[in-house]
Amino acid sequence: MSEKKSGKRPDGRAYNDMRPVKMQVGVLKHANGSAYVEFGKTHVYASVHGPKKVHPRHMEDGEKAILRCRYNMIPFSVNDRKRPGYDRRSVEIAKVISEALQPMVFLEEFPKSAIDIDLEITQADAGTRVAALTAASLALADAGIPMRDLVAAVAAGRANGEILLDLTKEEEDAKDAVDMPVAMTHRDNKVMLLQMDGDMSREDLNQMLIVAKEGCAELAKMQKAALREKYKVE
Amino acid sequence: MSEKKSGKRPDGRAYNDMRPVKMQVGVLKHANGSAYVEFGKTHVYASVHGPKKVHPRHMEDGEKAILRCRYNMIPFSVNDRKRPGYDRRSVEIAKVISEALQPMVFLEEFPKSAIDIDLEITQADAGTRVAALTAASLALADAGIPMRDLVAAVAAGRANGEILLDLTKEEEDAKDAVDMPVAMTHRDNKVMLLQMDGDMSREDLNQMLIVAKEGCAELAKMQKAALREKYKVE
Amino acid sequence: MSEKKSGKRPDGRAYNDMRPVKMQVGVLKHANGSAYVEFGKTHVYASVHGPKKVHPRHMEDGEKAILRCRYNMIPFSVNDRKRPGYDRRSVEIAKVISEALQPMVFLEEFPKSAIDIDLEITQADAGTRVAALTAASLALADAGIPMRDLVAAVAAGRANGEILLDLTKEEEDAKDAVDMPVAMTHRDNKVMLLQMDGDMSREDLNQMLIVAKEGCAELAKMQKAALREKYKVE
Amino acid sequence: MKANKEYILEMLKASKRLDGRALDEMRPIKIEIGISENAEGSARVTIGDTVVLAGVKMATAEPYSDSPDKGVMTTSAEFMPCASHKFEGGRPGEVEVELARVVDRGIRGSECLDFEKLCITPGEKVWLSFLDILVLDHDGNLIDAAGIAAAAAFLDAKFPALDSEGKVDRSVPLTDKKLPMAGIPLAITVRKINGVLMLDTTEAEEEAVGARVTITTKDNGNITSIQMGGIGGFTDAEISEAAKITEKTAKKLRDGAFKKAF
Amino acid sequence: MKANKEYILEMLKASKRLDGRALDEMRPIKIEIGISENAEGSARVTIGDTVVLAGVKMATAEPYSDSPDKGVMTTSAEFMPCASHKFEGGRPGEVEVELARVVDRGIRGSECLDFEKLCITPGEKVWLSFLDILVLDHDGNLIDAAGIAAAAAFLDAKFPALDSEGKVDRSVPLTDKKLPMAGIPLAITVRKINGVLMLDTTEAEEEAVGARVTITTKDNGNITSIQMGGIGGFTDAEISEAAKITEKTAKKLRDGAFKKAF
Amino acid sequence: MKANKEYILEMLKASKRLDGRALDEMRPIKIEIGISENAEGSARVTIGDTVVLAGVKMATAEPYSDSPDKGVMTTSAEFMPCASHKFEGGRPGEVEVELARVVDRGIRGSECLDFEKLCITPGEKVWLSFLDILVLDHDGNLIDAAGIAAAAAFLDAKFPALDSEGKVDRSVPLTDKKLPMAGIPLAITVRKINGVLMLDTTEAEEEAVGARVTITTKDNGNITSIQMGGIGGFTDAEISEAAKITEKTAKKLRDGAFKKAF
Repeated sequence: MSEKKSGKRPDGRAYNDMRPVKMQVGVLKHANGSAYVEFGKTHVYASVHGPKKVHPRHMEDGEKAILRCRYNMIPFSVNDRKRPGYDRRSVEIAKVISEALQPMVFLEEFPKSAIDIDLEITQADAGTRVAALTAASLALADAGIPMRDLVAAVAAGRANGEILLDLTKEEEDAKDAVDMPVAMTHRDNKVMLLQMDGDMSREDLNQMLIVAKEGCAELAKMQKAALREKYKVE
Repeated sequence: MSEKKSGKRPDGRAYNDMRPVKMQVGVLKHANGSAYVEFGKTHVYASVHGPKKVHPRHMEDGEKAILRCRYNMIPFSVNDRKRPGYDRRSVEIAKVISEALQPMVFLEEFPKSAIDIDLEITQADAGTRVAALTAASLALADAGIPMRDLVAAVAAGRANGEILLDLTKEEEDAKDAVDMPVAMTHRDNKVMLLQMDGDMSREDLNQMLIVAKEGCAELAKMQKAALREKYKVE
Repeated sequence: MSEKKSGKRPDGRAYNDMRPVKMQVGVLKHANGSAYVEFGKTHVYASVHGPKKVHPRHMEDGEKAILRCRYNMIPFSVNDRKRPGYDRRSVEIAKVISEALQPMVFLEEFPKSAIDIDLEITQADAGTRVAALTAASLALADAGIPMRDLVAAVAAGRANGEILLDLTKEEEDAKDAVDMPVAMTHRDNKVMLLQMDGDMSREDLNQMLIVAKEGCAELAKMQKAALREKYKVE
Repeated sequence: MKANKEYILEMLKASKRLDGRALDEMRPIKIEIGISENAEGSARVTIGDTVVLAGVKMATAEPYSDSPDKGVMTTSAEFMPCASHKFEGGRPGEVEVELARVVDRGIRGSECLDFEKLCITPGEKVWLSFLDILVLDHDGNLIDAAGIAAAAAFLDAKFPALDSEGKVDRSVPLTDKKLPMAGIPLAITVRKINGVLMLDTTEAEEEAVGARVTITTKDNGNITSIQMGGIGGFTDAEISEAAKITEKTAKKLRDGAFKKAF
Repeated sequence: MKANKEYILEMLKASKRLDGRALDEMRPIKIEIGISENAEGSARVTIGDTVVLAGVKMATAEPYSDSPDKGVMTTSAEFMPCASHKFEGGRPGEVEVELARVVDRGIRGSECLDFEKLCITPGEKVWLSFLDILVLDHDGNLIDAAGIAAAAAFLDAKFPALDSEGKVDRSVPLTDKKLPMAGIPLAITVRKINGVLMLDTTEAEEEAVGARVTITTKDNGNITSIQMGGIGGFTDAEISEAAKITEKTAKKLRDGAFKKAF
Repeated sequence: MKANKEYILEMLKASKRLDGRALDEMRPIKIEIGISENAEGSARVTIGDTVVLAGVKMATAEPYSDSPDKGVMTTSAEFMPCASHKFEGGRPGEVEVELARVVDRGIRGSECLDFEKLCITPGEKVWLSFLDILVLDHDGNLIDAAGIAAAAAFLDAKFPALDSEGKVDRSVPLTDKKLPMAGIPLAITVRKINGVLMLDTTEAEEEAVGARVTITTKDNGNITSIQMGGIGGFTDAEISEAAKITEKTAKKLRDGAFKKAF
């Protein structure tokens, strides 16, 4: 990661600093793989079940495993209680996370089966989808599912005229805020997830991609360390 | 059709005049058959998919195809936006349309399969179910599904003491309004759909059946012309 | 049943009196077994369909029949109309009734099949779940399904300081009311269902179990009589 | 079932029915009213082995903005799982929806229930009546049984009391005031099986499929609702004939089973 | 699984458990409170490999018309897909509903939560408390874990601030005022497997099926809720015995794990 | 399909497409506006054999408490069964949700629709606009078709009249006042199949799978929304390239098809 500027963000971070990150692998006993990730006050549990039989059967693919994803914010993860159940934001996020991970997994090795990823946001303070995707990647690895590569994900953005890494909810509330979640592969920085809301120039886009790339590289190191941590003792 | 009286309805039609009718066959590329029909300001797309496999399997009939129908008013087809999703009126209309069409189709030629009809009302001004059934009949023929006969459908009714053909929404708002959708087969005028709301004598019923029969006969000619139109070039 | 005290309850019953009970077996023609039971103003129809094929298939158990239960209060069974459809109280009651009955039935004789019990509360005045369970037991027997034993069920409780059998809704409204539905087997008084709401000592619990046991024994006799009644003529 | 179906069709050619009835003969009908203490009005109708319950519950509500001085009615129908191993055809939801809507339209079109008398304060508060129909045992001819039960429940119904704030007061009994139901709208169904018109079909007869037409008439004989269904068609002459039969049958019911019940 | 099941039953005949515990011995319990910054109160409870979260959120609402001076509580439970490959039996929805309702009734019956103190303006505005229970990892004995987490979350909970218009103000921290929770209602479950009563069963032990009875007691030892479930029956003597065991175990928990957490 | 897929991929190696188009060439686009009399604004957009309808309906509502002086917009998308034998992949619900949300964010982020001008009485009443997108025929590139239809429907839309009580009055025609839509936000999708970037893919081309990135730009060229999807990744250089292509293409559409329609 490039040199840090003097931190002038509300929490003292430099523009390209992540919030404190915590990663732990294998935290749940009844999943095939699991991980717990914190990006500051954003907390996520990820778990993987599978490969397993597909229910309902007609969703089965004869040539490869299907990878399904659930993204869920628990009711007290946010300030105003979130009603359990279907919500369109969650459906969309589950879809883009699932699509970001599918090329990572050797799905063709498990025809007619399903790999289910469950992402539970237990506390939310911006960046939930990128923390969830980072955790999902760890949980897949923990489940021993053969993968081409891992992905790391973080949001780049803009607030009060500055390009920033890993915005908090407070920063996202700026009038000119732009939030751009990005996921990249470990080895060759392929962008696997990219979303954006706001109003920005093409120059901003390029700047944010640079900042996001640095962030993803840093997260990739932490992911590797977290996996080593789990497997060193066993 | 019998001679027209001088038109004294709000839009200048005689009592037994249809509104301007438009029929077009084969309007959608991804359906096996399709048709677009206008009865005045009532606009309908009908499409047919099938014969095809049945999902869920347990609805399959070993001896014949099942014919399923969806009737849907799009949200901006009516004045006050219609919420998408389940509504009891649509369920009932889909059922009576489906039952009107089943005897027309040689279902026994396609055991264990489904024929799905989708009816989308894109603009509604009374007579949506009869326009939809008229269009569905065309779409089935366009799909090349073997049929015993076609049906044409139109509403007869009463407003301000007059027996009328093909009421508009304005006419349906009369205090004494009766609305009676009728479908008949082309060849022998068998009544295949009949519904009525209002308050009328048996004499009224018989009069309306006569007017409806004229209307259906006229529509039958237009249906045949629309089918010829599609197939003359190909 | 032990000797009755002088009745001082609102309806003149002694503490260990049931309300007037009515039981009739075989009341519905299209079920494999059925029963109608009244505990005072609480009225229940129970019916049994099965053993039969399981839909959806994946719920099938290769080693035994599954026993499924629906408990439903009809809309005008209560003072304020009950909306039809899913409600959590009904789901829970269906579960505990189903669990109380499963050990009674030789489920292992019908692998891969389902036995469905439908319980319709047509009028409610306290004690609906115990009346329903008593009726369900009769309906299973009427259906000719081989059973280890029958169960009878009744509520014991407390109101205004007194331990009581078979409370009415009026009694349940007492400030200190405790309601404890109990089901017991005919032969050895095994407790098969037990629930309680309120605030009571362990001594109260023991007293209520005694009262409930008497009530269940009395109901067991009536159940046997009702079954004999049905089968004496046939 | 197949054998049964063919046998039924064979007999019908000679105008005979399995249970010996004439083609236009109904099975015995029993109307019991006041069967539920917690309903404002209720009825249990038995036609042969078909059993249907209907109940009316009242609540207060805001009127619709386009009819500020009229009460509101809503109708539901549910097939109890106990009623049958299977249903008439189509998805069960469809059959329930059609049943509720046909009964609802029959009552509404007849104007027997006076919606203006269900107004409490124009533009502010009106009576909302819930009609619930429950099929307990299904041996055919559900629409007629449901329609009879619905009419009987409304004729049986009394208003609940309102408290000083104008809310429904469930702590006191119903008032003595009957719901404003003038007349008996009755839906009668004619089935055509193998070219023969018949009344009050059993489930086995309905298995033999065929088209049906249900015609609701009110006391003066006027038609207030028609619904065709099932598989098959009618000639216009048959429709006219069905209208005559249903009017006559409804009249007989008003003079018979309804007189007996009320 | 089969082999496992038979082995468990075999051992139980000699009063032995797979993990060496005594029949009435609980696994190690950990109660962590304040685990969520966005909840008014929260707890994570770990019993062996079972992990359950509970959180309390507050909102304002109109009171029910029949209790104008009382606050309202609503309880939900959800099994996260991560918790298990399968569930206790029955449809998953059923198990969640029962779990939520048993925990809810235990708290409600105990009157530990003072609903009258949750009234803001009688007849107009009261506090509405949402209790959400989330099962993250399921290694048996979910009801007890959920009940402990629920009690801990309520004990941890503080009121949010209201703004000048009386609306919940999320722009400032929670107040220092604790929710009116007096005492610790605790649901303890006794399982009977092969004629043996035991506490705190693991998922593998529960696989061996058997009946369970959950008894909620409050600080003075009174019973505030009972729920039997599972497959099998109890004698009345066994029920009495279970009541003793659960009271004793709840007391131990209050003096142990709860003292430690608060 | 398989054969087709391989053939498409083979051709693309030589930068060729089945229908002879250049990689950055769109199929013929037709925008018809005012296609529904009952909508406040509507459009039918045809791109090749893809047909999408969009309609805008207005109602009044209370504003959200955190933006009392702003109107509200809600967007739905539905795939008609007629549109296709199957869908893009994933559960159909997902695809519809994503489509609606991408179009919604593109319009919202662009601030072309002035939500402050949709306020009627601050804190009390604002305009609520429903945008409904309906896919009638699906031959690929749905997001672009939907986005174009949405923009056109908003540009076509006029306010309905309010009556003396401030309610929407449907008994009179729409007013002449246009909705406050300044500019044309356009979502353009670039697909990468086998390492090649291309525009306006057909269903057959999309069958060959690959990643897509949709970039919405507004009149000044600024980006107001990005959405990646599909299976596969982009290098950051490819993303930059896609941003250039989409800006250029959107500009062409504004000057071409939109000029023609309005």
